[in-house]
Amino acid sequence: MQPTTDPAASAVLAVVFLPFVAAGLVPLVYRLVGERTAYYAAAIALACFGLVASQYGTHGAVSFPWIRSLGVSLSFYVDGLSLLVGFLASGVGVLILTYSGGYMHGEPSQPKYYASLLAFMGSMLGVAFAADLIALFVFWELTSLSSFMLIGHYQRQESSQYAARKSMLITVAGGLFMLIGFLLLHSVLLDVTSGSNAFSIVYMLENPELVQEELRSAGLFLPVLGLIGVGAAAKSAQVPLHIWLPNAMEAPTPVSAFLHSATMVKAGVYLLGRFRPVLVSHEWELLFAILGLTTMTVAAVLAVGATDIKELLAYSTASHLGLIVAGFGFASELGGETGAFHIINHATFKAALFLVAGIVAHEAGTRKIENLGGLKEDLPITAAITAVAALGMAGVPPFNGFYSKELLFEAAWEAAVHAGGGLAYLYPAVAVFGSVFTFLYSIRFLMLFFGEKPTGLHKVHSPPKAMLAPPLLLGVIAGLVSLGGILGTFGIHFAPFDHFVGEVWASTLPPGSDLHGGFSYYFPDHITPAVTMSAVTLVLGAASYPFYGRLHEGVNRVTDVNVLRANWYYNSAVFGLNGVSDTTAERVQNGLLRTYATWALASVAGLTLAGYAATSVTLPAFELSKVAVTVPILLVLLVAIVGAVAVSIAPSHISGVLTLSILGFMVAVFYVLADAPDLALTQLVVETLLLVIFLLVLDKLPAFYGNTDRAKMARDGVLSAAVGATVFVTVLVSTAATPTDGIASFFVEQAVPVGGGGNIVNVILVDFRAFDTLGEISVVAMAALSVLTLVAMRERGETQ
Amino acid sequence: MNEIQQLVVAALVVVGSFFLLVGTVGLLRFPDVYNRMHASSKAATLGASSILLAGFVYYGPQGAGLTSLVGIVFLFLTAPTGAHLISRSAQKMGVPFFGKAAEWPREESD
Amino acid sequence: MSQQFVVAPLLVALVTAIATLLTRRFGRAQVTLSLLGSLGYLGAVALLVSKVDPLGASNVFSYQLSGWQAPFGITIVADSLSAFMLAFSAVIATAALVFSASYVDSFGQRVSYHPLFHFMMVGVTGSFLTGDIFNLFVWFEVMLMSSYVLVVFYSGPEHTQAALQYVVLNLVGSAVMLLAIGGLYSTTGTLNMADLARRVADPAAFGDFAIAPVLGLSALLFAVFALKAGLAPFQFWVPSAYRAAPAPVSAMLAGVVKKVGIYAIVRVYFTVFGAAAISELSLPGLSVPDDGSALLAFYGPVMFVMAAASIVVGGLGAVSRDDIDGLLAYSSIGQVGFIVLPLAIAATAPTEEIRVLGVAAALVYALNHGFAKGLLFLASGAVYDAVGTERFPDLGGLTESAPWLSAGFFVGALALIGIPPLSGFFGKMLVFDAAGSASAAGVAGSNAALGIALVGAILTIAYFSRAWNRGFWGEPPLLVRNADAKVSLVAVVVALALAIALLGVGFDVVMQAANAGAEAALDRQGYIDAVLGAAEGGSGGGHA
Amino acid sequence: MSTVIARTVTRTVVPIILVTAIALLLQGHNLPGGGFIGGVLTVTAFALIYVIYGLDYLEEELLHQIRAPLLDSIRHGIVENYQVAFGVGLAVAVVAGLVPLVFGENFLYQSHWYIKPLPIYGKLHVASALAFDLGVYFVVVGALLTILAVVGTE
Amino acid sequence: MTQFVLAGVLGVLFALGTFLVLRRDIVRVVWGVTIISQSANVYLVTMGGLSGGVPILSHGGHGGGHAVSDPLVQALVLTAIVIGFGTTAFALVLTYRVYQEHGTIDLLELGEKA
Amino acid sequence: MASDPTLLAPVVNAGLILASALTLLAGYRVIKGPTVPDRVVALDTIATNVVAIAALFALSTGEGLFVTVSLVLAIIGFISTIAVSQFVTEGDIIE
Repeated sequence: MQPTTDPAASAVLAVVFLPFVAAGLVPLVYRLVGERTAYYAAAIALACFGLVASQYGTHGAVSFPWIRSLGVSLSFYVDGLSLLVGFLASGVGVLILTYSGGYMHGEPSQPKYYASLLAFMGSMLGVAFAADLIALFVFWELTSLSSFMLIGHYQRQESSQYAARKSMLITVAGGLFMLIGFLLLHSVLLDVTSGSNAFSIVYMLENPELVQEELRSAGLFLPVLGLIGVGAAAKSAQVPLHIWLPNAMEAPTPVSAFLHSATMVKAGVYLLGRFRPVLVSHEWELLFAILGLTTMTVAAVLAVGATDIKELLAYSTASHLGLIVAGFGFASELGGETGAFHIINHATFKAALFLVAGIVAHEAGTRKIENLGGLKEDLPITAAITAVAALGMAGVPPFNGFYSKELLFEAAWEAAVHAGGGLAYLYPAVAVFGSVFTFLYSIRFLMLFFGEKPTGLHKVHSPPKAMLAPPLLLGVIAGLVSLGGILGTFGIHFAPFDHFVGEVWASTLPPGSDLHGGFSYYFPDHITPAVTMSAVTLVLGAASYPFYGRLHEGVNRVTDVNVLRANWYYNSAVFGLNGVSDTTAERVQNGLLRTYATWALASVAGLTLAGYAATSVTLPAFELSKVAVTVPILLVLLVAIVGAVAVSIAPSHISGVLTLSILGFMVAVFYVLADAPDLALTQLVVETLLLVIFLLVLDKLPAFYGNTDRAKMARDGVLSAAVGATVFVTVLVSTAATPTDGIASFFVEQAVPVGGGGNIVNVILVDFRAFDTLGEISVVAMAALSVLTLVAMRERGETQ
Repeated sequence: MNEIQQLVVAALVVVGSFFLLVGTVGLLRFPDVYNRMHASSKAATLGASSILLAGFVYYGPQGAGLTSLVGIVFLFLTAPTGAHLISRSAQKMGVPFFGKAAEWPREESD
Repeated sequence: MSQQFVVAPLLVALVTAIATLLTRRFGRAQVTLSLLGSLGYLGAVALLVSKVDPLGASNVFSYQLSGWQAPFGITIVADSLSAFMLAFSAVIATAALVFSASYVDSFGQRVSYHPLFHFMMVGVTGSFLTGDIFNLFVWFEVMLMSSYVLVVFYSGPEHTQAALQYVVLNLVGSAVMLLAIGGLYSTTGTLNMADLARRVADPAAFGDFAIAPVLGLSALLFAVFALKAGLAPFQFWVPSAYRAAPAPVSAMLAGVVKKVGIYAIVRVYFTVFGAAAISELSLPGLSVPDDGSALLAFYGPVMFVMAAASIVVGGLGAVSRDDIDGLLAYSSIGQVGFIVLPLAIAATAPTEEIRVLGVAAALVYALNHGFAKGLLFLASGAVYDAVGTERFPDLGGLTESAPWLSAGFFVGALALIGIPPLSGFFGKMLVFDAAGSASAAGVAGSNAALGIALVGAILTIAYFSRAWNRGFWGEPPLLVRNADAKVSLVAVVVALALAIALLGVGFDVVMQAANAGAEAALDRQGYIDAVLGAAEGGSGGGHA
Repeated sequence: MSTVIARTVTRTVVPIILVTAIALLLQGHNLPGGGFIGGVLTVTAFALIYVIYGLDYLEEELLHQIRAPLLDSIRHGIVENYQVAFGVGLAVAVVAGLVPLVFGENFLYQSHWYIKPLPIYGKLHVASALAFDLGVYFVVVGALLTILAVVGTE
Repeated sequence: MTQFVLAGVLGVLFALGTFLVLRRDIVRVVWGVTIISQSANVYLVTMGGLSGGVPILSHGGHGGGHAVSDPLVQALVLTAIVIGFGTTAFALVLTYRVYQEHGTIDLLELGEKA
Repeated sequence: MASDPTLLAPVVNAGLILASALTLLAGYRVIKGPTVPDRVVALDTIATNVVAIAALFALSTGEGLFVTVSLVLAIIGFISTIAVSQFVTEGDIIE
């Protein structure tokens, strides 16, 4: 790497946090300048762009401490890849915010809209520059969040709500997978890095081999790869997690262009690019090449089935993201080159196309493909932009998309050859197959501007300048990139651009990779496998375009089959979940105290018996005991049992209460016989008062409810027996154990001399453990308060 | 404590126990609530009082002994009252007499 | 020498409770006293925290009530763990009380609301501070008794029924707790937690009592703590009780009272029983790690199963509830599972680092859940106050008529979902991290823990996004359009939301405190020394 | 309505019970008893009066006091007094615990003294715990009477 | 031998209490709870040993003379009894209020209504 | 305490056992009924028996304080009886 300067800490910090601060000020600004807030926001974006640009040419990390105790820092890393995403986020941001000034005219909740967009931009810049796993994740989730708010912008519409929730579920949940991946990575690195660098991406980029080795030796390489992959796939709408993207088109069109085509969805591929140098390996190639090519193909086919222009563009976005993922997936240097270059190309032509779609929808009042056509009459400039962008998207030479697609073909071919053929030739084959469909829908989109105007489509007005300028600019950039290829053939290179792409490319490669002398691109001048593949694509595409209508129908017929639609699974899961939820709530919380008590008591018994079993507690020998039960005690306890049995089978409330007081009396006598006069007295007086309260209350209650269900009785009997057994064992094991030096003797010794009282129990109550007594009288006081409350609040209920 | 005191205590305990036994047998064997009441209010109370009296003899006229006396007084005051109230409630509930030998003299009018 | 600050929070709460009890006739004075009392409480807690200094010295203070030396008298102990719990409880309680002052109708406030509320705080504070296992029972009862009444406060049909279930289950729980305490006392001969810890670690030195029954007896106790924490299969009382209670009380129940159960689990099982001299387990599938805490090894799987069941039941149950309170109540069940999950990992952890991490994760999650759930219940109360219902079918579009309130709710929901940089994210992250570290260290079941945590987290997103769509977005019905959210209520909600955000951004402090708390929980010897070491008659000595 | 016999006996018995209750309260530190038992026994005496004479009697005939209750639902103003009683009882117990703080001792520290030069008794043994016990007594009396009166009114 | 009897008694008492807690009738449930908590108290007392002597030392101050049963458990049980009393009284009044609000004390009916 | 074991102790112990056994028998009546007053009477008897048991225990252990217990028992027994009979009469609790 050539010598570079370190990035300026203040500038990086400002880039990330300026948008957040600005977002916080939006309500204020909106109050002052109204709808012109759009230009305020655009100015902020421009400032960010400037700040990013100021760091161009720097390379390195800046770090601010954040959560020292976890080793998390707010560190940022500037290199080609992060600059690229930073340029995209702020640059497209400028255009989108300007465009919004026209598009959002008269729309509701504009402050929220601009605040969310600015916050999103800040988050995206954060994702781009973050060099700490946790910091990265923070911004990552913030992009999901702002996306949620923006998709739900038309909050009154159910479709918006559905779409917002779907995107949140998929992207945030995907983020959680990624988080787990990060944390596993962290825990593996914790030992190696002595803690300080365990979250540091810079450290990983510097020591990729070490990281891989450690992961593999912990057996966590595949899990980490997979988990991070899920996160990236969810964000970048890879099959089968792509389903949120088409729905996300519920958002206002500028949002679709910004978040759901140019930037946020790039976060996933950015992540892959970022981790590519660290994790690239055979498994990596297998996973991401397949994932990417599948997505590219499936989404392209689905795009052909689209009926709405934004839907078409959404699927197309997913498809191109698949292309980038596949590019990054190929382990060779070419793979990195593909991804790096296509990110740029895709951002230019897709953002332009979205803005075009916005213009069309805004001015023509419809987004249905079948209702549109012949727009070039009314929208000539727009048509020109579309031509450049759509042909680029189709990969038609010499437009910009062609060059990056060429690289993909090359990488796929090389991977197939490298893998020794066989099934690996599916890589190039699928790439071509998918590209054919890409060609088809791109041309279809372009054809909106040609052919005849359908009836019912009235005169379409030209858009305001604020809406036209941004796509025009994007179109021009796309055109320039295309031009660069042609000039490249003649050896004229637009050096700064090539250099920049080379930087990006270098970021995606492990240290020490061969860049083949830097990045350059040019129109192919001799036949290579890739050129052949491009040719095949174009021929097949052109040949099948006349059958576009049939293909369109066919795709829709296939996607009518539920099991073939990922969306069907989503819907079934989400709506099924409600059913499961109802069932859970009804079954588990069925409102029956009996069920609750059964579970609770059974768990107590089970847990305790398991505890005894786990330590192999043995029941004490028959004669060993510290408890001597005398005959009177035995008799008294027997009476107590008789009383309890009588309570259980009492035929009426009154007889139950009376037999219950036998139990109470017997317990009191037991205390007498156990040398506990205080307890006996307390028990007696309490028993009597309870009896009185029982009688007072029973007086007002209706007669008794029997329980005749024998099966239930039996079940209760079994549970009761289990609880009884638990207590039985508990008593036995705890009477067998004899501590010789418990604390009790202390009280006997100290009560009179220090406590100043002969009644040790009372001394304990008011002195040694007076704190307990304090709690106890609080309970008694509250019991009184509770009775008052119960009665008084009913009164209130009656008077209201 | 001398021999005689001990003897008196023992005797009182025996007497008391006997009366308790009688009272309980009566409670079990008598045919209706009005009869059983006699057993409980007279015999059993006598038994308990007798035993408390033993306590008085045992402890002398102070402290616990005095308490025993209070207990006896209390029992003699309350046992009949209790029995009275029970019989009243039994009558109000309309619990019949055993056999046809007796009837309430008149219906109460309150 | 005077260490009265240890007992100060409890005394302040107690005196406030009594003062509000005695001034019931004078409505305004009562409310003023109540609010002043809660400020005083906050101050007392702040003083205690500053003395304990969890970010620095991590002192352990013990205080001998009645001046009797431990283990004979009752000791209260303030260490970083208690300080952590107290600190966040005090903040939530103050918020809930301020909320109550304008939420609960004046009649209700006059009847008994304020004394009961402060008695609840007395119980909570006592439970956090006490170093005596029977005393713990007493404060549990104080806390429960007040919560019974507060649950049934409105005294309508659903309130009485909910309270009945709550009361009966907890009465049985109290009896079981007595059983456990009796057995432990009989076996070990002491009630003081530090003494207990000392004895179970080395039975031979204390009359060589049989240690084996301690595990079973502690299991009885565990069931009681699980009941207080609302952990499946003891969660049954939760949904109806939370629905029935007035909103600020639900906030307290979910935010603070539940945490007492969690605290008790941490304190009793990690500090006291952690080193019990049980060296092997004879149940199949239970393995004892090398450092020999077989008792914890038993609870690892137990806690895991309970936590997993809670997460699943709570998460699934919450999805289709059609009232905010019901959703929040089920959510509480699930979130408690998230708190206990890292404890399960800590219990089976092979290394001290992972153990500390697990306990710290539980503490952080508890803190976050306290704040977020407290906020959400208060927000639900504010919604009810403004609209007159908190049922989703009658709601919609609240963001339009009550933007600040909605924003507060949103922050609370995001905190529970775990969106950074709110405090909730770090809770969730630490749970994952604990499980991940255990997984990297090859602990059996830690992958299952990761999986369950993931499922639970996704369910959380599912139910909160649904709630948001149904309650806060959409076409506002007439009731909502005319809604007029009380400023005083919304202010409390917004303040809590800011607190959640601040806790996240300044998480370093929280993390240090949680680490200190976890280390205090695991520093058995430090605890024993603080209570028993310097205990000479009068006031006990504290030291680092 | 109760009978004359019951009323008469009650008049005799209630003082006995109350004396016993007070005795139990005061001797609690050395013999069985204490604030709680004394308190509950006191309450049973009141309960007896309630059962035999009814709720109104106590208030109107014995105490000659009619006060507007705080809560409409509680017909009897006397319940107010009960509530004050348990509030005060709690306060007494807490204050008894707080006093030692003034002397630099810990919360709830109890002491006891022999008051030596005292006529008739010679010396009297006074334990500060009695103050705490007194608090317990008042709480119990107040709280239980509240419960009885409220439930009884229903 | 005797501890087996004791264990048996307590086991049966708890079992009966449990059985009652599972009934439909709220009053019975309250009984069940009462039985369970009383049994727990009995258990606690037996844990202090049954035949030690009354833990009350004679007047005046020469302590430590004779063996007594564990006074600590007695103090604990006393606290527990009082607390149990408070909660049971509340439960009873609550039962009454449940009846007022729902017109039934049948838990089955209550559960179905919910 | 100081009683002559040859005479007093066996008698008192026998009395204790007898009284406990009688309580068991009276318990039968409480359960069996058949009418509520029957149960109340039986309960009254039990209370009386328990008074006796406490007094006997006082004799057996020589602890005078159990006499106090027996007095309280008597009080309690009376109040329970009064309460139950009163509520049986005035209330609606009739089988």
